[in-house]
Amino acid sequence: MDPQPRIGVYICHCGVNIAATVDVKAVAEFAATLPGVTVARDYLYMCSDPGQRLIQEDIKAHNLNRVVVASCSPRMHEPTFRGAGEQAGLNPYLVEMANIREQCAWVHSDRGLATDKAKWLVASVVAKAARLEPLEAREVGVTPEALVIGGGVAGMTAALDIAEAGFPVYLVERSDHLGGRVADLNRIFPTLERVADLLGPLTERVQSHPNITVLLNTEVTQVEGYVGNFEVTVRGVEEPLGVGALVIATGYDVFNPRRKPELGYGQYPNVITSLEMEHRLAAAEESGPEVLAVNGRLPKKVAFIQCVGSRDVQLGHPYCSRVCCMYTAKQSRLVRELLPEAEVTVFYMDVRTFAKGAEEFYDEARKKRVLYRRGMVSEIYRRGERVILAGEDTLLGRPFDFEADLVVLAVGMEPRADAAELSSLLKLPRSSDGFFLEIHPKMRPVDTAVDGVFLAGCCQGPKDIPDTIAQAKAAASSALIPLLRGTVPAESATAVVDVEMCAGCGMCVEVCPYGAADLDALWNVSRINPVLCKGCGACAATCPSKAIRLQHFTPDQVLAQVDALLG
Amino acid sequence: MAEKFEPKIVAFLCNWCTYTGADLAGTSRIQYPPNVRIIRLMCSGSVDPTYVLKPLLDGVDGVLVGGCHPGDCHYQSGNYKARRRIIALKEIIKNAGFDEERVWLRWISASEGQRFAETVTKMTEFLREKGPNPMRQKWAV
Amino acid sequence: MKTEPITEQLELFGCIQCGKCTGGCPLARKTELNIRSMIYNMLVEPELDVHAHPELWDCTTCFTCVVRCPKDVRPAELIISLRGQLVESGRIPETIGTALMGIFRQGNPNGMAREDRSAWAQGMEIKDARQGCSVLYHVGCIPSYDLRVQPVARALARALTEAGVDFGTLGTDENCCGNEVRRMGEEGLFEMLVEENGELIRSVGADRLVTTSPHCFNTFKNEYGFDDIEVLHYTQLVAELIEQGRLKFTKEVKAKVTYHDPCFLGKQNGVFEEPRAIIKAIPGVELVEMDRNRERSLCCEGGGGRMWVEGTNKEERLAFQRVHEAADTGAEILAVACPFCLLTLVDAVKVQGLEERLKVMDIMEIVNLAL
Amino acid sequence: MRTVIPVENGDALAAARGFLRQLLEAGVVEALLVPMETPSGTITPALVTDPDLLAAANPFAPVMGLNAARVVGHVSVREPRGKIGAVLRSCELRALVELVKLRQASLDDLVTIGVDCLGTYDVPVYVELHGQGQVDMAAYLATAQSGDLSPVEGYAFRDACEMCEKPQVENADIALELFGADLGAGIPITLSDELAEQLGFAPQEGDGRRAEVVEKVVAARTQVRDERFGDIRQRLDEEGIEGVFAACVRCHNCMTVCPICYCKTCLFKSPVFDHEPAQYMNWARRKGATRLPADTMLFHLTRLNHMVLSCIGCGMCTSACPTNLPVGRVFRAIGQQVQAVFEYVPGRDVEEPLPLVTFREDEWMEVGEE
Repeated sequence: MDPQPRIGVYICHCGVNIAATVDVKAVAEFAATLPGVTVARDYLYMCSDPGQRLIQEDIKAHNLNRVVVASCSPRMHEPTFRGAGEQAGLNPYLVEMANIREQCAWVHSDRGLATDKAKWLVASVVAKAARLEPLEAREVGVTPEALVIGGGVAGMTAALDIAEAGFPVYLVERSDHLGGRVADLNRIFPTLERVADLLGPLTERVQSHPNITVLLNTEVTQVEGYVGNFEVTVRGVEEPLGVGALVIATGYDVFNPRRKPELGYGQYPNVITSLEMEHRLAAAEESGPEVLAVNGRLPKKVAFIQCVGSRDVQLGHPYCSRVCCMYTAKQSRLVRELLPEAEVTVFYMDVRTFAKGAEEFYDEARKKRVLYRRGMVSEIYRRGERVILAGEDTLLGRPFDFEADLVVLAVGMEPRADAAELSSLLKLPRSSDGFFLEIHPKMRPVDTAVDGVFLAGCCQGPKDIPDTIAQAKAAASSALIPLLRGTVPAESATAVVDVEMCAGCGMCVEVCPYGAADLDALWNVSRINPVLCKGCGACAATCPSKAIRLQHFTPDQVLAQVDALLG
Repeated sequence: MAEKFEPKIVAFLCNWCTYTGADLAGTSRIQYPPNVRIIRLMCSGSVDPTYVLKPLLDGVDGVLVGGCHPGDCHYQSGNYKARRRIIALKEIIKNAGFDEERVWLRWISASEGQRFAETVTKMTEFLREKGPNPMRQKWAV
Repeated sequence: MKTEPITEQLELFGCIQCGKCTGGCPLARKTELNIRSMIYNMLVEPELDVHAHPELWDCTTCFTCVVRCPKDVRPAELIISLRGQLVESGRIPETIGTALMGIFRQGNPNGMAREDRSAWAQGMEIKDARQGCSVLYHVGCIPSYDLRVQPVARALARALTEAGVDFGTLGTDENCCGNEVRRMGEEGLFEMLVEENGELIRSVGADRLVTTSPHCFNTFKNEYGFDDIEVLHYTQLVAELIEQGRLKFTKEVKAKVTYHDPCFLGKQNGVFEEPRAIIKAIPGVELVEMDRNRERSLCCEGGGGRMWVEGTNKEERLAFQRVHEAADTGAEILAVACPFCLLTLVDAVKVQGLEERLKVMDIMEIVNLAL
Repeated sequence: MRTVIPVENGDALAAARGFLRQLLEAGVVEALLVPMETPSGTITPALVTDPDLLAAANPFAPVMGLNAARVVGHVSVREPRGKIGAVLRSCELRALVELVKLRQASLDDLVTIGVDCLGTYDVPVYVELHGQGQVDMAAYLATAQSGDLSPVEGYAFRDACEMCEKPQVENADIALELFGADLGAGIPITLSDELAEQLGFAPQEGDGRRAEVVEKVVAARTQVRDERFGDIRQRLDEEGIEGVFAACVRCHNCMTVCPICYCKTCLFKSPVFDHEPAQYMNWARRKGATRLPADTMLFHLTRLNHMVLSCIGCGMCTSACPTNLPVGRVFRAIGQQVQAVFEYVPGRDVEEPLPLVTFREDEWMEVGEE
């Protein structure tokens, strides 16, 4: 490391994006006067090939040991410029950016003030750059095995894909059988195939696959480690299992409609859940429609009520459960077939049929004279052997008191009651509705905040079987990345301990969310495991003597930045 | 007064939420006063009290610390730790004779570009009203 | 009237028009009142002629719509807000005007003299709460003046005394709580009452405030911001006294009793079990439930100012339907825990010719028989 | 168990020495950390293993040259070692609790012997009094009975002692409870039944005036404290901390003697604050002048942030200040406010987590959301 900083500063016009508001030439001239700056230039597009070449040539010609690019947000082009520096032989961490586009040109209109601000932003980053230290890009090895939690459709699919790619997989299932919630169903929409016909072969393949170890009646009790090298303790298995990646496929709980007492579930034999209806429909296939009788009579009027436990802010379930519209279409249609004399009415607020073939299936249901009435049922009470559904037909704008013999509540999904336990075990964040949180709902729907842990199926949010399987396959392929690669990149800007200064107070151990800080029993000083450290800096901010520093954001760097902002 | 007083604000923003929120204000072209100068940190939980104290003693008029909303920290709980640390810091400087209202802690998410711009605008106006940090004139600190 | 300010203020944009509000609204079945459709009007029309909607006065503010709404829209608040517009314009039913004037001048909706407010307690020694007490008993307007309800207040005072509760009242300085005032749309008068009553009640320094009426209970509990005073409905306090063994029954009441949940106690504040616990504790009593109980109790049509305005359909009263539901259980006594319910249901029993079969009593009156 | 150490000939000090000797001889501890009279007349803590040397021990010595919790750390923080007893006054016990939380001391195999504190002198004052033969232990100890704690006429106790509202021992394994007692007759102590049995004590009640006398002392001290806090707060409001600490020479003595400041090297002595000459020039230009040594107020304010939640008010900082700055008053006055915010009482309980390394998700929900 050269003791004297030789800094090159590059002010980007970004076409007119920056140059229209900021006097880039003036900023470059100013930058040239800053301590440690060897060369300062402005250029039309720094991120273009010629722009990057300009930097690379300067590094060689002027023997630069730091580079500052003043352009857009580092969240945009930091990798670009670090890469450019690296190609010219500079440690990538010696390249730093000043954000004069998003933070300056685009948010201010006064050219004088914007130029002035750009100068100080550059000065601040130059001051930091002068104190930068090179960091190592790091990789760690990976245990080439995976573990899947949950033996439902999602878990089995993910396990199978990973196993097929040639890696051993442990499939941990809490109950005594595979199949999950789907095993509770009879027929699936929109094909009306029997679940048993689909689930049977899948289960069979999982159970007989040489790469899959099925662990029934077990549960994960502890997870230690990090991407590439997790140590998973499973109750019932003696040794902790070493794996490189985890897939969470723990599924959901079915909403219990007793939480909506106004619907009379549990009070009237006429009111049942859709899952109970599924069982009756299965039984009816075996023994005839008599199993649908209520109070000893076959129902003449059957009502389905949608969105029970879903789309309900008061329950903390603001979401749509995504399957109820379709299974209601399926069940109502099957009832029409089993009881041709019966009137079947579905009460809904919106019908959502987005899956492939779903709208067509819904059309079929209506053609079979399932009547859809828009308007939710507010409460249910008794009238003789029947029940009254009190609600409003919102299209007619009239309240109704609808008499029915049998009412099916389309109960939705909710996070598993034990989701919090797994969440704290894995430090896996959950969204406000309680489902496990993906990193980004659109762009990274199977990744979690914990590297190497991926989500599949309804533990991440309600979904139907095709979506579950698609996500399980996505989770499996994401989990395969570290396994196939054999190594994983580790954060370079980690916290480091100066053991000479550390007094061993252990506050860093308390505040580290990743268990990366640990006290060395022999020397009574803190040690940071760089593989676990994510570089958040909580330890460094807590350490009073700064025996721990977060690299790339050290106190002298930050304080120099502060000082330079003031001129 | 010959010249209108313009406050200087130093902002320590977490990389994942507030810094990204500030970027969004930029890409959305939401205008705000140029009085704020941003320093990017990885997490509000890494803001050391000294980082806030140093500019205040040097005469900066306001310090803004921006982090993710509770529950949303990229590092799980950095913002909760920041909250306690800043509350302690503000109580200390208030009792040491400083104007603790010059230090603002705000949760601003990556999607709240508008809120970031509004926060800077409000803070700038608030500090204009308040006047310069007396430390601008004090060399004996 | 412009719709936008109210739409904004009440965040009606959250409404998804599911119809649960109107679907559960007991008035929607017998009058033009359709709150879901009213919200839709507010959302899509820039103007609303509030004077063209006499059914706005039909709402009893039972809050079924609020309780049922899956999107946390508070439909009944729209009605209250629109009534506010009517109050401001001065074009309100005459009887509502008289009730509000009575409260403004005499502190009670019936316009009775302030100095007669403690007449209910004649012959009883009730402490002035300002001498210091742990429980402040807010009697309420109807129990103070109405001859049919006064015995409820007396029974409660007797029970509290027997249980050794250190309680007092504000005597003739007690004032209307304002619960109905707010629901009739007179926000200004309500705020004045909150301020005056709040100050007076806080000055007593009692730990607990107990009310006869669920209506007073509701506003004190949810709208006064009493942080350091625990607000109780009397059924909560009495159930506690029985549970602690401080209130003991010495006599039997041989009767089959059914209980009608008042909207402001039950669905609005979740007090379902305490009244039932009291009834079950009375020796000799058998409690039978109506089908529509607890969350699904049918409104008696006495709330939200409806004690002072007939509404657009006075022929089919909900109370009529309710007393038949009660009689069908085979109960001899229909127990209530609210002065309004007591009056509306007593009246309904007479009109429906059920006097021989069914007697309407406040829970406190039954307790009194057993003490 | 509550009992009494018998005192002969009215010599409580001798009785206390005898008791300490008993602890060593009975094998309760292998060594005792106790204030010792040096041949030159000063007092220093020492780790004593020879019972005979305890003839020089003075657990009541009215002087405080350092907060002994620091040295308890030296002898306790790492294994292996034997079982040690430490004689500590109340503020030292509180500091020890904080140091245990900071892992700078350990309670394992440590027997704390707490002594009610009747007030202490600064070292130079004590040396002067001793030189003049004015240190009268019997007279000093006699003040415990009434609670009218008073220094030798014409002298004053340390500032921190004058406003110490927690002079009584709490949370010690063995508590020498001087307040309210006629120490000429016996020294009331509280200790575990197990220890009492080992030492051959049977339960014996004192005359029970301790609570009453403690209350009286605390009331008087609290009054002084509040007056002094009032004064210092007014000064801080008017002059700012830079005014109150204007004479600071940044010697770091306050930090060196502080029992809570446990860092091996202070951040302010590290290269982070080792600036380039050009930097000083830049600062001088910025404001027209810059104070040297630089970062003086930053040092005090940073130190406040690092330790004030744990400040137990021993006042060693004031005692050690070469320019007589009211460091302790400032830190305690500020500490009182900050500790109240977190409902934290330093020195109360080793199980109570340090406020800045813990949090609750649902606290201060309004902060940050404006």
